[in-house]
Order: sequence, then C-alpha cells, then structure tokens
Amino acid sequence: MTAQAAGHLLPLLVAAPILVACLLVAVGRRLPRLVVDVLATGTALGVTGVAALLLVVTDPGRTVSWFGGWTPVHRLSVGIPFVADSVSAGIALLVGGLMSCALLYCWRYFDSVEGHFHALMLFFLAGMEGFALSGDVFDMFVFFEVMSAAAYALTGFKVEDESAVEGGLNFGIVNSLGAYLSLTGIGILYARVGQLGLPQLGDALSHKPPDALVVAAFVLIVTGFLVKAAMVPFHFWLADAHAVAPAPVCVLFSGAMVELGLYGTARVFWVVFGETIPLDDIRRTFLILGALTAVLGAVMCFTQRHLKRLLAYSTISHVGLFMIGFACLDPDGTAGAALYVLGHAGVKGALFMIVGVLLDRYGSVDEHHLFGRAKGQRLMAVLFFASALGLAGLPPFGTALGKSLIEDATLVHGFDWGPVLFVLVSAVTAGAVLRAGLRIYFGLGPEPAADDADKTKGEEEPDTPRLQRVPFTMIVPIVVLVLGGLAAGVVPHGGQAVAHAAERLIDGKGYIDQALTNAPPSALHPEPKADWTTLGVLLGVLSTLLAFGFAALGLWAQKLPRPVQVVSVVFRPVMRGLHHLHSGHVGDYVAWLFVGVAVLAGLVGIPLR
Amino acid sequence: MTALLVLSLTLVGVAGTAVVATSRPERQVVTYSLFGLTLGVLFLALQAPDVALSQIAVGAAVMPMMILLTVRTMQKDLKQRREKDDS
Amino acid sequence: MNVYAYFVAGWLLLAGGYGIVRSRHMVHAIVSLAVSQAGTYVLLLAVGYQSNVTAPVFGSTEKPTKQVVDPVVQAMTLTDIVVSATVTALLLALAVQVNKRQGTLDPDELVALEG
Amino acid sequence: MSRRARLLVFLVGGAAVAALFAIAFLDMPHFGRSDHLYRDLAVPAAVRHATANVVSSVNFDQRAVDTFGEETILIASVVGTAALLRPAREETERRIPDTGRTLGATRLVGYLMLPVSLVIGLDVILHGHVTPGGGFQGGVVLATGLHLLYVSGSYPALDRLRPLELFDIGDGLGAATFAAVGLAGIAFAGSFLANMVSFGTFGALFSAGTVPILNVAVGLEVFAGIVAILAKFLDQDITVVKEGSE
Repeated sequence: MTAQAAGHLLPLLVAAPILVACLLVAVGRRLPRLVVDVLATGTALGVTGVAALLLVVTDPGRTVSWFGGWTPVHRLSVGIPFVADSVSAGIALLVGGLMSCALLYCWRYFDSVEGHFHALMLFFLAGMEGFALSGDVFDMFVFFEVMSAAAYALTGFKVEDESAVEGGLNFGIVNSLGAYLSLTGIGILYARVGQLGLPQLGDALSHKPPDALVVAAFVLIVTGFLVKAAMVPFHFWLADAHAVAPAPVCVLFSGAMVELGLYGTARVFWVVFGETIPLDDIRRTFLILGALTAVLGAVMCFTQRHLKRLLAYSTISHVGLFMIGFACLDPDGTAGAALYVLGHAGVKGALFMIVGVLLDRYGSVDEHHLFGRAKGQRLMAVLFFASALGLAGLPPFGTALGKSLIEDATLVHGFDWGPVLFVLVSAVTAGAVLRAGLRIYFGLGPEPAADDADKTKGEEEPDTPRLQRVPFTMIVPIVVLVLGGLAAGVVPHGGQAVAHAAERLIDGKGYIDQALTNAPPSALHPEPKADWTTLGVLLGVLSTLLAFGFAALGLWAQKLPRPVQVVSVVFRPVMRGLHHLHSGHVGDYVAWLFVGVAVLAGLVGIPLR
Repeated sequence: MTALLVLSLTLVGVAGTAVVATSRPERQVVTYSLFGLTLGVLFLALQAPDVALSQIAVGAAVMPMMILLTVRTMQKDLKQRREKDDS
Repeated sequence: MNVYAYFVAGWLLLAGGYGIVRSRHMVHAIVSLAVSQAGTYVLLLAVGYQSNVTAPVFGSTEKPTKQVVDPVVQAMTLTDIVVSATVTALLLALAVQVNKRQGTLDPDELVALEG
Repeated sequence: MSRRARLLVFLVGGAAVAALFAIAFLDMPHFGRSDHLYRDLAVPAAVRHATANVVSSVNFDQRAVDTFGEETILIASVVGTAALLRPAREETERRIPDTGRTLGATRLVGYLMLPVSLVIGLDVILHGHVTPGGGFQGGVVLATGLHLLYVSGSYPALDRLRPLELFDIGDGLGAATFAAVGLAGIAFAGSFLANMVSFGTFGALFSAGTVPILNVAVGLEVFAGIVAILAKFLDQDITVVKEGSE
C-alpha cells in the first residue's frame, strides 16, 4: 500500500462511524432493532479492521495525512494533519475492538430509544479515534469535546436512575472546565507561536528556554487531559460516572477514554514540549502524581462494596500505575505502560460486563446484597476469576508483562520503591475484586450484616429486563476481552513490537520532521528488551498471592485476634475522612481541580526558576 | 487600545461577574442574555463580525431560551411534587 | 493597558469557577460554567487582534490587499461557541432529570453519590 | 466539605491559578500587535481559493476538520438531549389543544417575523463565504425565527410547523453531507475535505469551491438540530406530564 493510500485510512476511521451514526439519527426510529444492532456493530468491526490495516501499513514508521491537501511549505501549514504511529494506530485498534465488544454485548438487550444509544456510541467512537490520530492541538480539543459530549449523554442515559443523571452532571461540569483550561493554554501558546499543529509548535519551541509562558501553557493544556485521565486531585468525577453509566459504556470509559487522557498528555509533551522543558522536571512531577493516584485509588477501591465503584477506583489506581510508566520517559517504561493499558482494557472490560450481567440477573451491584447468590454460575465465575487474576498481574496476562517492564524501568532510574508500589497496588485492587468474587460466587466468609449504613450509592436500575439466562451475545464479548488481555502478554514478539512503538512515541523530533518534511523515520533499536524476566514473573506471582491474602483479610477481618484489630482504630478515621472527601458535590470537585492546577504548576514550574 | 475596546472589555467583565453573582437561575436568564449582548459588542469592536453574529444568536437568544425552559420545567415539577405531597 | 484584555479573560475563567464552587443551584452552576468558557472566547480573540486594521472579511467589492485581524482565532472562537451551546444543552437536560428524580438542584442536598 | 472549607480550598487553588495566569499573560505578546504568523499564511490561502470571507475559508477549507468535529459535537448533543429528555417510564406526553387564547396582534407579529427571519437566515447561509455569517449563524437565525411563534404564544402553530421526525432527518442529512463531501475529496482530489470544485471569481456568489456547499450542509444541520433541542426543552415544559396527574 502506498503512503498516500495509507493516509486515506486516517479520515475513514472518523468519518465512517459518523456517517452511520447520522443515518441512525435520521431513520433509526423506523429501523427494526436487529438492523440497528447489525449496522452499529458492523461499523465498529469495520473501524477495527481499518485500524488493524493502518497498524500493519504504518508499522514501524508513521503515516501522515494533511487534510485538504494543505501540505506544509517551509515547515509551516494552514492545515491540520492526522498522524499515525504504532501507538496511535494501536489505540485506534483498541478503541475499535472495545467498541465492537460493547455493542455486541448490548445486542437486542438494551433499550436503545430509537437508535439513540447506538448513534451516541458511534459518535463516541469517532471522537476517540479523532483524538488519538489528530496532530493539531486545537483539533485535539475539538475531538476531546466530541467524545465528551457523547460520554455525558451516555453516562446519564438511564434517566429513571437518580444517581445516573447526577453522575452525568458532575462528570460534564468537571470535564468541561478542564477542557476550557486546556483551551486557555492553547490560546496562550498560540499567542507566542502563531501555529496550532503539534509539529509546528514543537519546531518553534525546540531548544528554547522554558519560560513562564511555556510552562503555563503546558500546565493548562495537560490539565484538561489529566482530568480525563483521572489523576489525583482531578479524579473525583470518575467514580461517579463509572458507578452510574451502563456497563458496556464503562468498558469504553475504563478501557480507553481514561487512557486517552494519558495518551494526550504524552503526545503533547513529547512533540511540543519535549525539547524545552527538562525531562527530570517532568519525570519528578508525573512520578509524584502517578504514585499518589495509584495509592489513593487502591485504598478507595478496597473499601467499596458497590461493585462498579470498586472497579472504578481500581481504574483510577491503575491509571496511576500507567502514569508512572510514562513518567519514566524512556522506551521501556512507555512500552510497559502501553502493554499494561492493553492487558488492563481486556480484563477490566470483562469485569464491568460481568458486573452488568449480575445487575441484570439479580438487580443489584452491591457486594453484600449479592452474597452467595451467584453460586453455581460456573462459566461466569471462571471468567470473573480469570479477569481478577489478570488484574493482579498474574503471568502470562499482558498486565503482568507491562507491570514487569515498568518495574525494571523504575529501578533503572533509581526509584527502588517502584516495584514495591506496583506489587502492593495491584495486589490490593485485585484483592478487592477477588473478595467480591469469593463472596458472590462462593458465599465465602461470614455473611455480611444486612444493614445498609455504609452502603455507597450508585446505579440501581438494571440495564435490561431481568435475565433468566445469560445470552450468547453477552458471553462472547466477555470471553473475547479476557482472551485479549491474555494475548497482550503471550503473542510472540508482542513485547518487542510494543517497545518499538514506544520508541516512536517518545521520538518527538522524528514526528516533527516526518510530518513537516516527509523525512524518513529514524532507525529503531534492533533488539529491544521488552520480554519476560524471571524477576518480573516472580513479582507477578507474588502480587497474585498477596491479592488472595488481601481478599482473605477482607473476608475474615473480624476473626483476627484483638491486637491486630487495633490497627483498624487508626485506619478507620482516615478512611472516613477519605470517603467524606469523595462527596459527590460538584463544588468540591471544582475547588480541587483548581488546587490540582496549582500543584501541577508548582511541581513543573518552581524547580525551573 | 481605543476607548471603545476598554469600555466593552470592562462591560464584559462586569456583566460576567453579575451573571455569577445572580444566584437565582430565573434572574440569571436576564443577566446572562445581557452578558451575551456585551460579548457581541466586544466581538464587533475586536473586528470579528462572524463571531459577534453567532454570539448574539446563541448567547442572547438560544441559550437564555434553554435556561428559561429548564427553569420553568423545574418549577412545574416542584409544583406537581408539592401537590402530590399535600394530597 | 497592553494586557488588559487577557486579564478580563482570566477574570471570567476564575469567576465562573467561583460560581460553581459557591453555587446553590445546578442551573446556576451550569451558567457559571458558560461564563468560564466565555473567558476563552475573549482570550482567543484578544490574542489575534491587531490595532487599526479591519475584519478578515473582504466581501464582494473589496480587494484582498488590506491588513486584517487574525481570522484563525475567530474560527476557533466560533467552534468554541458551538461547543458551549451544545454542552450547556446536555447539562441542562441532565439537570432537568436530576430535579425530577430528587426534587432539588441544590448541590448541598444532592446526595445520590457520596462515597 | 462544609461550604466554608470548600471556599477555602478554592481560594487557595484559585489564587495560585490567578498567579499562573498573570505571569503567563505578562509574558504574552501585547494586545494589538502586528505580527500574526497564521494570519499571514491563511489570508493568501483564502485568496487562492477565491474565498472573500477568510474566516469561512479557515472554517470550511483550511481547518475544515475542526468544523467537521464541531458539527459532530452538535449532532451528538442533539441526540444526547433527545435521549436525556425522553419521557421517563412514569411520564406521558399530552396533546395541547389550540385554545386561541393569545392576542391576535402578538400572534400576527410571530407570523410576520417568521418569513423575515427565514429570508435573513437563508441570506446569511448562502453568502457565508463572502460576507460575515455562514451555515452556523444562519441556521441559528432560522431556528430562532421559528421559535418566535412560541414566544408570541402560539405553541400549537409551532407544533404544526415542526414535524420533528423531519428535523431529525434534516439534522442527520446535514451532518452526513459534510462527511460525504469530505470523503468525495479523497476520491476526486486526493485528500479528505479537499476543496475540489472550481473556485470561481473572488467575491461572487458562486466562488470558494466547496465552502458554500459545506455552509449549506451546516446550515441545514444547525437549523434542524437547534429546533430539535429546543423542542425537547419545550416538551418538558409543556407536554410531558407524570401519568395520573392530568
């Protein structure tokens, strides 16, 4: 395939789902439900196929397309480029695959309201694809808003559910404010450079000293992305939105949308700011944010009994871990983060879908209410525990390989706490999931008291009329996702391909030159490590064992001897304070958002003075 | 910087503050449409007639209408709720 | 005076944030968010302004040789205005439903999501 | 948090953000300066494509993908609003009888303003590539004009003039046309959203290539979309009621 023909694939990934969604808007109410399902799922599968083709023809270089034929002259242009490297094409593929699974899962079972649900899902798909591929900072803002607008509506889609609409509202206000701060940063940078394309911006800033304007622009632009990525203290909206959105929507939120925030941060940093702001400065900032997020998410996760909230906090915690991988600012850490994202998307997506099945079948997502009720659901139990083990980082899941690569990278930079943090955080989050599974599918541990004093609220309306038995169209996507999470770790040379992709992502100068002058991509490291190591496997097994330990602790905490229980006297007020902070109050969230911007600006800016 | 620009910028700042300071949404409809108009004037002064046209159409007509309808729906719902509680 | 316009923009952004934080009514919070966004319009147009030149629209009679202000920020602001209107519509729709379910829109009384 | 604590947290964060803004703004090039790199590239590019309204050239030609995304946001919000404001399970829609209560004069104003705003709206759309305006502005004017009927008190008249299914079709068709023109650019001119029709004479009605076509598509989409959004809010106010309360 010629480079030009490959370039045509880029707009297709965005335009095709929009075209089909427009058709659904226009005539969706007249189409039989089956046709709507086939059209939407078929489109998502088609997008997945095109993305796969794009990945194949792009690898290991880049595919560039300047829309409208406005190719650059003297390294400047009035147009907008879409640029695919293996990372953005890989994300396009991941998004398409997750969307196909989610749409198949809703096949016939979700009240679509005249095709509106399916149309929104396809707009959401187009927004994510556009955001991943765009090479223009204002265009990124536009596609950020495309995915946000669709996401707000999808979150509140179950209008009969009081918490669903409230969750959508909190999500919308906090994310929009983040986006407007991004736009402010874009305006500030535009005043200096007079261009909007990422490559032109990077070209203009490279090797200039990072003065106040550059730092402020960077901080503000990434604020919007970090709100999407749910970094502490921008993370509050995520649990609300995940707790209430329909399960198939959560698959996309947790598996792709949140990670896209991180991707946006990485892309903008490497291409635009990579050669002005010193790496050490950024590394320290994002290591701190990532570690904080990972720990806070894990603690909150373990103390939830609302299953979707529990999984949501686990996502926050894992995004913190991905952030640590990116913050290593080297090929190994980045490759580890990419693999971890792939593996996580599979197992977390599967878990959300299984929780959706529980909700449809038993009308609850409360761990205590579901105690022992799913005994004998063998297939679902197997899939649930496989996913939980994947979340814990048991080899050979993709999560384990990604985790081990990041652990190595942190050690290289002298952060000895890296592996400890990774093992503990993945053990705690997976322990919470295992605890819930052991209660629900095996009725292990003492039956929790029926009181609802500490019950956290969230979605209680089933997605569908009560299910008598789990339909085939719901089982297939769950199996596919679990296998996908596994495949990320076992495909031969998969690790090396991802390592090469990571090398491309962090090569900002190569991106700039190829987009502006069609320069050929630089040579890649011939033998990247990016493979299983004994230490990595051992740490993966260790975190899995510890996860069972935490699960047992959760189940039988009351049976511990008295001296040990004293610990909880200290622990309990802290937990109460943390839960109180996550108040569901939009004013609180916005106040913390401003504090977050201030912290970010301090971490990046003050050491540069 | 001309006096017109200084004046319209100041008006925008004041009107925006007034919108935020208006705590009752049914009154915000009025302050918000005034704010929309001041923005429209500012955009004309900044030589942006395209933007001014959109701003006046959206900020002084469509958005206030949506806010007004939202407020009215809420009042209707609250009334229904109260009637139900009374009976 | 050289940066007055930028500071008005910054003021609107912060004032909107203050409005949301202090809000007693979700509709007020949504409108405050729109005020914040108006700050970005002012910033963008101020960035592209040039003193003593005309709008970037030549019409059917003028020759395209005279100096004009930056058209790109105007195009960006147009997009921004559409985003503002549509996001506001979505948020107001959510607010209508919250009010129906919970009978209030005071954030201090909305308690469906604590924890 | 208590209201006091929340305010305190915000004041700390807000003060720091204000300081960040201040140091960035003081570093920025001054208001009213004469060097604008993108402008110096965009104006000649617009002239090359015979587009007298440079803003339209940026919106529908040079940076047309932005506008494509923007129209996608609009249609996604239309669908989202429709989905969120659908009558819930316990609600129904009632029919409003035409009571003829409103004064004849107010109603007359509504009817008279309708053709006026139609003419203005269409003019703004069709000349968007030459004079200020375009599909978005014209579409909003059209939609607002239609709702003058409501303001003047004749909701039933509005309801008759507004077969909502047709507006859904118009909305979808407008957005789909934008995508289709973009894809046609790939087929006939080698890149997405390429301006490929003959450019015509600078400043004439028939000029600027695909810009006026996209303007009309956007005009249709915005008109239909805004009407559909306002209709949903109107329905909530007027026709949607709880079952049993009527």
